[in-house]
Amino acid sequence: MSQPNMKSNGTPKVGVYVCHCGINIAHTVDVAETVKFAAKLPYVTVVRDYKFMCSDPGQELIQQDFRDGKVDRVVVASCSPLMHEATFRRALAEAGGNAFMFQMANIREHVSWVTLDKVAATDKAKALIAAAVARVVLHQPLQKTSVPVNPDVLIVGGGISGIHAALTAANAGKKVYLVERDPTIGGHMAKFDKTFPTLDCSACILTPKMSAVRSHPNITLWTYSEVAGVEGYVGNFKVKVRRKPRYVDEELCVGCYECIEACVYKKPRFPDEFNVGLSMRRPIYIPFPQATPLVAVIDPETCAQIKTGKCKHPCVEACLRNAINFDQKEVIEEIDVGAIILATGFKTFDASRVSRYGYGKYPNIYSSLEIERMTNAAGPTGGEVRLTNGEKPKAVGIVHCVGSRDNHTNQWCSRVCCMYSLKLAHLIKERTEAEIYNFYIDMRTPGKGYEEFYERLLKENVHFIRGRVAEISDWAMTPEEEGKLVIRAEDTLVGVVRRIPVDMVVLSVGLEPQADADDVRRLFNISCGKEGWFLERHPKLAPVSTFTDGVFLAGACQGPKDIPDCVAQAGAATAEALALIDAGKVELEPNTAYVLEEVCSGCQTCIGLCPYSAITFDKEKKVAVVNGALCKGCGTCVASCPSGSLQQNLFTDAQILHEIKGVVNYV
Amino acid sequence: MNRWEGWHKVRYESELAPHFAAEIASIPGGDHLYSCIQCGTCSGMCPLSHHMDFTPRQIIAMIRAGFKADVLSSYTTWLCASCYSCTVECPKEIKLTDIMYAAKRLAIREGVYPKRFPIAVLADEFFKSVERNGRSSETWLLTRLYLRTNPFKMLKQAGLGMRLWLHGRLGLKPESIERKSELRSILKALEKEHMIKRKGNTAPLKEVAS
Amino acid sequence: MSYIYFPGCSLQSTGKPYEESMQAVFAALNIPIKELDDWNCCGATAYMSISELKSFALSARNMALAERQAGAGNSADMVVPCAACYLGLNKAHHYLAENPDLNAKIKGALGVAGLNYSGRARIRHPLDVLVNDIGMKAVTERVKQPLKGMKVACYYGCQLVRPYADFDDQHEPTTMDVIMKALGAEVVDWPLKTRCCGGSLTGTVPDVGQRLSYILLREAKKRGCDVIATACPLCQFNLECYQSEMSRKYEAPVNVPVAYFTQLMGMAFGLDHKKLGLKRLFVPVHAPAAVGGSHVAA
Amino acid sequence: MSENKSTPKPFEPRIVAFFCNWCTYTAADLAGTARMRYAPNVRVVRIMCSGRLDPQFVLTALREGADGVLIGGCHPGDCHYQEGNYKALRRFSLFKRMLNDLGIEPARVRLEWIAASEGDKVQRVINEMTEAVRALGPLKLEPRALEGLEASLSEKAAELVLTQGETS
Repeated sequence: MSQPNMKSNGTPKVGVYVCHCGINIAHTVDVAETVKFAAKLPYVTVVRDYKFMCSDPGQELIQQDFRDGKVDRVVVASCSPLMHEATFRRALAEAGGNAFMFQMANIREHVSWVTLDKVAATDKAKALIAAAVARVVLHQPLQKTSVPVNPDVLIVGGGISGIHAALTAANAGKKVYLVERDPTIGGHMAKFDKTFPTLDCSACILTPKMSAVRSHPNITLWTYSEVAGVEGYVGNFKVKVRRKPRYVDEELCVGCYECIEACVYKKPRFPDEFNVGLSMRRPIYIPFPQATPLVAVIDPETCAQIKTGKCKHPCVEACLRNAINFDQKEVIEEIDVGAIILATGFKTFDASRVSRYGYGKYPNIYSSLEIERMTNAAGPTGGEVRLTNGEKPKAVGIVHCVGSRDNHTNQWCSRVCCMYSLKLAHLIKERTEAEIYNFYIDMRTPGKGYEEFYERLLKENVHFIRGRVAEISDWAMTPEEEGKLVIRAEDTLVGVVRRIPVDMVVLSVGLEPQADADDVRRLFNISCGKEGWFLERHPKLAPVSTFTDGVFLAGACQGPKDIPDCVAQAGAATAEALALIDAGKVELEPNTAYVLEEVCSGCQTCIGLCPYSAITFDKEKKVAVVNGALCKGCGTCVASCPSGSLQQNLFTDAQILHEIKGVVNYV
Repeated sequence: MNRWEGWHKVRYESELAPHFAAEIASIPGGDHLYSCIQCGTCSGMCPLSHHMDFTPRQIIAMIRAGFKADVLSSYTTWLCASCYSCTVECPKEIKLTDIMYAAKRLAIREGVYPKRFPIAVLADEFFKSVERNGRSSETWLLTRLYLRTNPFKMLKQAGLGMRLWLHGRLGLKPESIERKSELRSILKALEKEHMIKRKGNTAPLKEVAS
Repeated sequence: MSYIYFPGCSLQSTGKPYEESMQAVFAALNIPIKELDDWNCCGATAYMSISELKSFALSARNMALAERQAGAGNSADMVVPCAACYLGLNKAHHYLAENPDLNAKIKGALGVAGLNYSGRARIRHPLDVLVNDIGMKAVTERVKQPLKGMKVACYYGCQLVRPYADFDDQHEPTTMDVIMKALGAEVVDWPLKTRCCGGSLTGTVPDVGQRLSYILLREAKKRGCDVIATACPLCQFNLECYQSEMSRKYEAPVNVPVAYFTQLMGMAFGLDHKKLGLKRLFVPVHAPAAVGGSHVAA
Repeated sequence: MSENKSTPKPFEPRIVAFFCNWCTYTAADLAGTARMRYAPNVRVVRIMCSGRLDPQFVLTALREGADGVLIGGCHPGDCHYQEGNYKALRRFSLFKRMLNDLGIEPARVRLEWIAASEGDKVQRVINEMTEAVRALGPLKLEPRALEGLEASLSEKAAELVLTQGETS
């Protein structure tokens, strides 16, 4: 092993601390053995093991040895550095050392949890410890650089999660940009009539929040807009927002509907997105009466004027405030923010993917979202639940888990379907007095007042059949089945197959990631789980953070959630964002690149490679110069430097080469 | 028979076969068996479940719980017409049809199968005829079947047979391939691999009360 | 390329009309086809309940023979009209590909007889070949006496599309519908296209098996079909041959013609009815009178 | 060194892995949290980005006695640093040809894109690679040839590493 540096602080004195992590490590790794082994390694002066190194007494061991001058650098063999590196660095710093005279050996996630054979595990642990020691002897004291944090917040998505996050941040005095893709905020919640389990009116609790967003001095609301680009890093993001032309001036329009009445299309004839196609709209429309902002929008796909230019456009004349402007162009807004909260939500499963349920084939089979609109007093049927022939259904089947818990579609449980199915069962019974049959696999009602709601429905004489519906068809075996939809399922609690004739079927579709979730995550440089939901930094301890500092998650974009959970998570995400902002500055890992000027040949290979243009060329000295503020520490330039004059703090060639030698031949 | 006999509702652990599930799961792709959530899609899809003493879903539960005797002597596996609708729709990709086959093989190997049930006999005759000639000739197959199970049925079916013959849809000569030895050598080579010992299916099929 | 025809045990006895009409139709469309030399039983359904391993071996021998007959380097497409055989062979094809150990055992056994199976052989159903290889254009052009006004219920049965068929949708198959429409027939929309006909249960446990067939016939009739088109000898047998028995059992006259889809093709092509085995059917099929179709006596 | 390893045991491959901090290293942690068991033969060296991977590292690993090297980075388009993984890929394909000339079997050096959520892929890849290298047996290197390659890769070589050690 090459001679480490003798100048700065004499012969290295390495302290090695092996953690048992209760039995998490100790049950597969022979800790005593690793301690014996570590003691023989060069420059090691102290070796200790302890049940929980991350506990205060554990950290105290390190701090004491440092204060006693027994060690000047530290190796902790425990969990992943992503878990506790920060903890131990802080401990070292508090004891008066330098946080970066430290290296971790990951003998839990990478050893004890993935290896059964004790001998092999202990062997691997030794190798990783040897590598960490070999590396840490070359560590140098480093100072964290810190940069100021821009106090403004960007929130993407104007559903209940985005709305709650926006209001919370704005009330904390932060400037908030709320960007929503649709012409109005409100998201899915705005479509519902009632909310479970309290059955309070969705609009009544949501619309006040929506108008609060509109009127809040600290909130800039951009609807019908999308984030087009994100640059920068935690505390200092540069974001481009594309504002699509709505051909109606938001400042001038007062939402009086005159233009809409005047449209050349006397009869609305285009599927209404807000009513999920159950009703029609005109090319110029306002999604729903409480839309926020209450501003008309013109759909370029269907507007005759925009498509052909040959429309008498009476809408223009009808508007007394001259708000309609066909020359409106897309606008790109550029903003700087310190934190970003993603609240982009979910989409519902397309029921036609399960062909044996006959969605789109037989009449009177609806998705749960369609029924939500039907039961909504402001919906296409004015809250009436009706068959296509206008009659009230006498029997209705509600099919749970459509698209969920199925390896062919979505493996996960969508968490909200059982409860909203109960809600819909109640609402439909209330409106039609029909017999309601719920077909479920397992009834999942964990939540405050949820199980009680289930019991209430049981008492309301709604039928519950434990069995996943096999098929829905229109072939009759008995006279009663003639002209009905026949639901075939096993009543698993009885152990017989039942055929139940109904007039209407509700398919309780599951929740899915947005179709463009993958593009969005790339845009913000975060990860998705296998199912396509945005990936949180830690499932338990960092549920609203992502692997990209400064980007947080709120609501169903991270996984299926009901309204209370979305709101709670939105609050949590905002709190994280505020914590970041109010700290005023972010400390950056000092793993930036630097140039050994005496070795640099001035070939400038590195300059083109840097994705952050952090490297420039000093014409006098004929050497490359790294701007530490811009460098993010990827090390690409270092690997490509032919002369080896570029190095990376915490990842110098020498440190990595030592680590390699350590893992390969450690005995 | 005495109504107190038959399928009693208490099972003692000592009556169960703890390794039954593993035995069944050992068929190709059989381990999906363990992910059953008892949703009943299989029973609901099955066109025959309403004739079965246990629904397919119950059979899976019984296999997992080790109810070997009950499963092997039940009508269910024998009534399976192998239409695969359960297999195709199972949300956990359990190959139920294959599991039914596996249960049938075990039932035959252990000489256990429900009373007055010709299906096992058909299978056995079919098997022998193919081992013998490489092909099965429907006519002889059915004849043997009826002789072994219910000769009167044959008389009942004679009309149909005659009709088929008149329409030239009844091959009376036993079908056979030319290179029988070639086929035999292949099948022989598998004997040792064979899950079922040869004598297993030549031995007369024992009947059990059901 | 010539297709390799695998008849299976049925097509040369109860399924005779299927074989006759298919060969007539293939000839009319100039589709080269040659019977597999010394083919053996596919090892289907009943066999599975005795020995899975041997059943796979039987299929493997057939596929090995097909590969040999096709000659090295050539694609070996087996045309398998019987749904049970189609499934049996296809299943073996899949399982041998997916399970290395099984593959090794079977290969070893074949080796003893000097046979080799590379996995090259492809299992095709006539529907697959006609729709995906030949194409509807060729079929339409060949139609001489369109089946105008004939209401056809296409019955695919279970083992044809489930669980391995990839040439058609497993839930809502359409290939036969497409062909019937090309023949000028009217296709009846019914939900039992792929519901089981009872298979061998019709013979072994008539009360159970024949009930299934009866349900199919009744529903098809209810939807006003003139004829049920089938693509499987057992389906055809079950649906047709027990009708008189059913009439007695369910005290409702059952009288629905059940033909092989290839027979209907032949009729539309104006081929000699003798070649199509129409006389072998119990319930006569009436060619649409509108276009001067002839009556075929049973 | 391998010969120091006493008692003649059956050959156990030693594989050095270079995992990027953001995707593959995280995935390996996930594999751990999910208790996915896999071969103990791989030892991971963490780098911030696969773009940091200097061919020198691979050579050193092989010379020091590793029988294989596994490199893990984010999927194309997912790089935390925009395109470090593309640069890694470009460098890798070039480097791979050189290894070929050295008679080092391709299976010994492998590059894989593994996302933060793909713990199961870490398990699969490590098991596959361990078996592949086990099948190849211990790596026998022509020392001179290796030096040749080092030279051809860059002027810096072993002695530079030493100077680094002293001055840094």
